[in-house]
Amino acid sequence: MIQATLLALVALGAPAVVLTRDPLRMAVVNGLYGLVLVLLFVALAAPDVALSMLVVSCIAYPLVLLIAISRSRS
Amino acid sequence: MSRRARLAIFAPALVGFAALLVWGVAGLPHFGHYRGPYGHVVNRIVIPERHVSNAVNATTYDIRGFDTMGEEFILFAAVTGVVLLLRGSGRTRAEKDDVVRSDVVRAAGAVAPAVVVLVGLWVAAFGFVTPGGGFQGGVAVAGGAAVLFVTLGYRAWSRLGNESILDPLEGLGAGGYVVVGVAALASGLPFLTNIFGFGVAGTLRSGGSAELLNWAAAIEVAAANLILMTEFVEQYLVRGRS
Amino acid sequence: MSWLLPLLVAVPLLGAALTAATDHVLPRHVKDLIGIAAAGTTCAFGILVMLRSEQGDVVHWFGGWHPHGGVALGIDFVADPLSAALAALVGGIVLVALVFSWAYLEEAALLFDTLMLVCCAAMCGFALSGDLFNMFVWLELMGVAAYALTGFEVKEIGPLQGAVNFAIVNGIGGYLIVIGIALAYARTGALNLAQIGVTLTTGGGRGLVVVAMTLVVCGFLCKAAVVPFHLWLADAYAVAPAPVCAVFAAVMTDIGLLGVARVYWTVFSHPFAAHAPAVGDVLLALGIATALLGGVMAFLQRHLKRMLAYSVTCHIGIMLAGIGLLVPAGLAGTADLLLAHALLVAGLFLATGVLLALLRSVDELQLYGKGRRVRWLAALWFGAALGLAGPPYVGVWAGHALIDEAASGRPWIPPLLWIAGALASASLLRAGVRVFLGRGAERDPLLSPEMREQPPGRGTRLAILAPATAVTVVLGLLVSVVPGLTQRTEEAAARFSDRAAYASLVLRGAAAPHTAPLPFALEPTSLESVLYGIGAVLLAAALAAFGLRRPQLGGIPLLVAPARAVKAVHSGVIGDYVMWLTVGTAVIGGIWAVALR
Amino acid sequence: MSYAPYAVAAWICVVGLYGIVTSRNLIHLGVCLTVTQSSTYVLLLAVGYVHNGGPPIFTGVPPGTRAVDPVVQALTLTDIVVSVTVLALILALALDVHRHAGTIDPDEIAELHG
Repeated sequence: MIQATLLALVALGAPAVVLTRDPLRMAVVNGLYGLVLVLLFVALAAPDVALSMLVVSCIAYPLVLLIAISRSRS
Repeated sequence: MSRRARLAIFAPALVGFAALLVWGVAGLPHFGHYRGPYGHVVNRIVIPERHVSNAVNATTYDIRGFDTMGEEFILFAAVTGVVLLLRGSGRTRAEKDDVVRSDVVRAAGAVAPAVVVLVGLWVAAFGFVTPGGGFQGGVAVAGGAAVLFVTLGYRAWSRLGNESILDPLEGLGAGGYVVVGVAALASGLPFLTNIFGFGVAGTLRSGGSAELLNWAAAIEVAAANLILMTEFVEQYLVRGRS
Repeated sequence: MSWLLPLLVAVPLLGAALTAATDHVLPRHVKDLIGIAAAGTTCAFGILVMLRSEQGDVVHWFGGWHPHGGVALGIDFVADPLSAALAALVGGIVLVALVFSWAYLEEAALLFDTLMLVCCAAMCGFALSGDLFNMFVWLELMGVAAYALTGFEVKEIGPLQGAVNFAIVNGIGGYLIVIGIALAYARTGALNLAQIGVTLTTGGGRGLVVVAMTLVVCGFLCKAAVVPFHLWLADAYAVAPAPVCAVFAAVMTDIGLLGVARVYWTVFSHPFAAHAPAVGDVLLALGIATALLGGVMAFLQRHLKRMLAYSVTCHIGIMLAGIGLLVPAGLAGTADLLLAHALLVAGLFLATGVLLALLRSVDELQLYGKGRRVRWLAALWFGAALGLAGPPYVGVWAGHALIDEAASGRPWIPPLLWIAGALASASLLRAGVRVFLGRGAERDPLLSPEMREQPPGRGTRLAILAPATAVTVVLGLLVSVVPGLTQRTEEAAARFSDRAAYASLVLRGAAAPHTAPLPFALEPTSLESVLYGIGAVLLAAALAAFGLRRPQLGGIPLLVAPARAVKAVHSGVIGDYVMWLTVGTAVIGGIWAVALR
Repeated sequence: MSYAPYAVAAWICVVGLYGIVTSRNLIHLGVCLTVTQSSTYVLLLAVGYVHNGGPPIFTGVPPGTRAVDPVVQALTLTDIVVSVTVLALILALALDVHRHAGTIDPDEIAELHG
């Protein structure tokens, strides 16, 4: 049941990221999508992958993305 | 080609592509019915043969440790590439002001990331026992350090971000992984063979020389991510000045 | 001897780590020497492994994880003569490129050696790997290093755009491969090529296997730049520095073809044995289309590196057609052609570097007549351009002749491949006549100008550039007359395509029976191939003459309109490229879905 | 439920490709690439899942406990690293493109190039 719910959220999350055309909003939506993926990985009994996804989507992606976005607007 | 024309050709192709994927996954075993044998064999042997209780890390750093060597170098090459692209773009390294000026923010910013760094080290250390390992720990350490130095100030950051420390560290992490592999070769065994014997399952040093690989990966990942973040943060700071 | 295999990867990677770690400490020439030494060692080890593997394939299990009861746990490297020869060629070409860049790139050498060595290691690893996921890892490593090397000249928009298109198309190709791997893994529970192949010999799940093959093959074809996945190639190869282009064009593109051949013969040849022609004909058709389109596009360029990039596309198509015949002779032809083409095209790219250094341009029309005094370069240019057409016993001829032999049942195939090669040669000859002889029309409105490239600094040393270029070209011209080479590639190709022997060697350690030593002699060839070779050279000369005179002949609307249309497809817009990629995957998958069901 | 995870993976892949082709911003495009790649994580992990299986970590559990496949998890880890590095490289390229061309719309960049 938890798996089904999370899968549905992931299935909705992907188009949400792709269809958000404003980069800044997209970065936020992408962060949320990453967190849903983390939860899905936990539900699929993959804590190692969940941890990786967590550090990547909470640290690496946002930092690099936000700076790139701020630069590309100047 | 106009955007409309592109979309007109793309739409049917995408439908065909989707149909292809659906046809492919329809042949898979039902969800939850993984048949093996690879994963089942690995799960069966990691404790008796390798004294390692985290089968994922045993796969990553021992059984398929060679894949991980390639993976470390992917990170290494990407960071080298980013440095090449961003450093080479003809910009001068001017003195930059610190970003955060409030002492309270600085104090809070110093404590919180320090915790993250410690957690990162812990995650890297217990990789063969609990979830975690060199990669996750390395990124966490780098992320913690990055926040730490952004809040503490750019000068502190640029001292750590100084290429003369991080570049050798990155080379050491990536090269160290290869050296462990060559060491096995030099003692007459296949590349990357576990040459230090095995520890006691469930303890900190349960991985044998795979533990060394784990730490080499942690160093490489932490250094690589710090370089990456330094380069991007500098991009941000340069803009703040201009 | 199996201990040499990991060193083919470990040596360049250690060199890369060392040059990166000491980036701010060691002076530049020391780092260059480290790079040159590492590449040279790789080349030497590759040759040793190749010689040893003639007596039987060499297997190395990483971490000592030998297979138990037919289940492979670890990752293996398998050196057969073809893959070991490719690794040696990779080392050799990288060596020449590093020597060349030592005298060519003056100041911008920051981290250049590091990335070249990483790229070298990744290509060797891919050539030797016996594990499907491990192949993907090396492919990604190669890509990541190559994207950065393409965008090397960051001061201009062209290289950046080329690198972006390169990265995105190859990235998507990588995802296709991973999806294919996931499907194959779910069905077989294995990642080792031999084990997947053995497991697929039993049981159904046809759809899944067809889709897995489609995705993996299309992923490799993205790397090999086969129609319609080829659009990124010219954008990237036209803009990277000349020595980088030499490596990309000579070996990196062809690596994708090796991937296709490897997965077909180790994994998919058995499940689709009954429908092998359907698999092969798709590859053959793609190959012929790629060869002809590449030849035509080369003819429509005036930017020399872009022209060379399309001539690479053309020859990749010929090689893919050789593989698509699905017989050992065809594969052997591809291997011989790959060797000769790699050396010749690397030499030509290095020659464009010399042109840029001496004459400050790589544009056919801008250079009109300016190369008159560089006689030695003219000789190399014309020699290499003719060698690519394949006159009897010169350059790519031996490879073409083997493919002719393999296609003997279908006489319409060889002429198409010879014509495509002649088209590519014709454009190079035309450019050579304009640049070095100053003949022909000085303008041609059909050839649109491209971005200028920043010439290297004044400090280039011709004493190194000239011999490096000359050695490469001369070796390439001599490939067809190496005694015994043809017999050895044929023997190696027969072993490469023997799935059962490969599987029992890898999974059970059963060595293949020892074969009798092969003679060192030139194989007698058919009169047909000699005539084709002469015909191709004459055709190339005639087409080159036509290209030189075309503007004076006035517009030929029947030719001009299609030429413009074909050029318009190569738009440089990444959205178009990914669209064509999707179309290609869907169409190839659709054809196989119908034919292999 | 028995095919839902696979279908979701295929869906994400298709959605990501759509995003890449229609993208008008290189940064957006880079993120769409990571979305496309996330389909491979879901597919790999789904393929190795075992009903009621625990994580493949045997600290304090009796040997022979039902566990999911650790190999696909190791593969996914590598895959995630690849996605981070490719995104970082594309963003670095996008920054340089912006510096030289003043735009990061792929269509406009191609026009500049001619």
